Amino acid sequence: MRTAIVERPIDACSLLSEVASARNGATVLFVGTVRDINEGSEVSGLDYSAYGAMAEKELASIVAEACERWRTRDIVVEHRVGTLELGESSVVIAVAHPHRGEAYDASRYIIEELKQRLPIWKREHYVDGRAEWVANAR
Amino acid sequence: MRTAIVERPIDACSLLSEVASARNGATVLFVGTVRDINEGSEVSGLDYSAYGAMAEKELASIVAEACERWRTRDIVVEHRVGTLELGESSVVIAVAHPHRGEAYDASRYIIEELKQRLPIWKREHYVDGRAEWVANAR
Amino acid sequence: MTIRVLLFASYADALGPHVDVDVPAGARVRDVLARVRALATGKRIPDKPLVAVNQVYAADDQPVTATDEVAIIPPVAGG
Amino acid sequence: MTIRVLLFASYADALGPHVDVDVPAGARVRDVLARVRALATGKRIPDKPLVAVNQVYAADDQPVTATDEVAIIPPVAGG
Repeated sequence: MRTAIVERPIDACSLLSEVASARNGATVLFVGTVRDINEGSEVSGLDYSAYGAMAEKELASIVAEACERWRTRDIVVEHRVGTLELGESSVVIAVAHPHRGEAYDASRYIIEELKQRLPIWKREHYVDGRAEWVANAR
Repeated sequence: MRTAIVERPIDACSLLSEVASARNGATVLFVGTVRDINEGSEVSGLDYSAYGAMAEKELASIVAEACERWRTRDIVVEHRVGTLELGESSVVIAVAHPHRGEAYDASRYIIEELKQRLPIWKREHYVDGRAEWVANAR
Repeated sequence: MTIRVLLFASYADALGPHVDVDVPAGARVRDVLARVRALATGKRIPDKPLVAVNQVYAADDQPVTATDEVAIIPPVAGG
Repeated sequence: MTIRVLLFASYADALGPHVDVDVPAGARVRDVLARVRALATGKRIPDKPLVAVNQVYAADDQPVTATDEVAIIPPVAGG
């Protein structure tokens, strides 16, 4: 497993190669992307900020939980912080596993936990000039 | 949407780009890979053969069902046939959607249906020299 | 009428890639299957296999005509 | 003892990136929170926010010491 909070674009394909192995019959890659519309407002871009040291620890904990529960080491996750444009990736989760059910479940577990637990905040900038701190649904 | 039965390696990254869009907040990519072990036997490689014309139609139907049910057009699926080596990809499913729950569900629907419905057959070659037609669990 | 029946995978190993069988006009999928299973190597085909007519899965009471493409589908293994 | 409390996002907009508060020896997370909320701009912090001590989420009765890194965590938005 490997996890990182990064301040540069995430290369999803490189994460995909990183978990690939003939041991694993299934790889599930999740890519979270900056959308042009959020709850009806036209988004022009956004900034992610983090409590960096804690975000690194918490992300590593979440992925360690998934590795233990689904008995694999082939999980790599990167979450980006800083200023992102529309269509750029904020998070990429790569999970490889001998069996597909486990790969999907581990991937889903990680994105749901990460959205509840990572100390990362998002300020959305709108086309109309407003900007707002936006929180995930609980 | 786009679907294809192909006789060449599948480029998962290119499918990922093909569904990308700032409309979509989530992309789920599934990659099915030739494993080194199947039910305890050491696999050295395999051949997929297909009832080509029907496989094309059935794959298109499955993906059209998913597009309608989850209201997206951003799904691309390729299934490879011919001789594959260990670690090569037999199927890649790329689904992009405004919301992640739908992206995961559509991806899972497609792989499960495809495993039950596509007229494609697999002959596994084992390290000990045997070869066998292998069917998916029903 | 003569119906050409396409075969694949283990079924093709046993019977070849296709067989031709004669059935009366008005025959249904199950009648075609009965003729295939009556061939010397036909016992390799199970009693109720999946069948496709014109590249679409078909029920065993579906009527067939001489121009239909009939195929017997072994247990599938895609994915 | 003086505890430095880290703040982020909307809380940092209101109070700055950190504030220092004085609490008696043996104070717990909830005592630190009460002092922060007693500051002029402290009402921006909700009654029971998430708190981390040394970069791990902490219950409001967890004791704190002068060397602990305490942070108030606004509603998160990763993913």
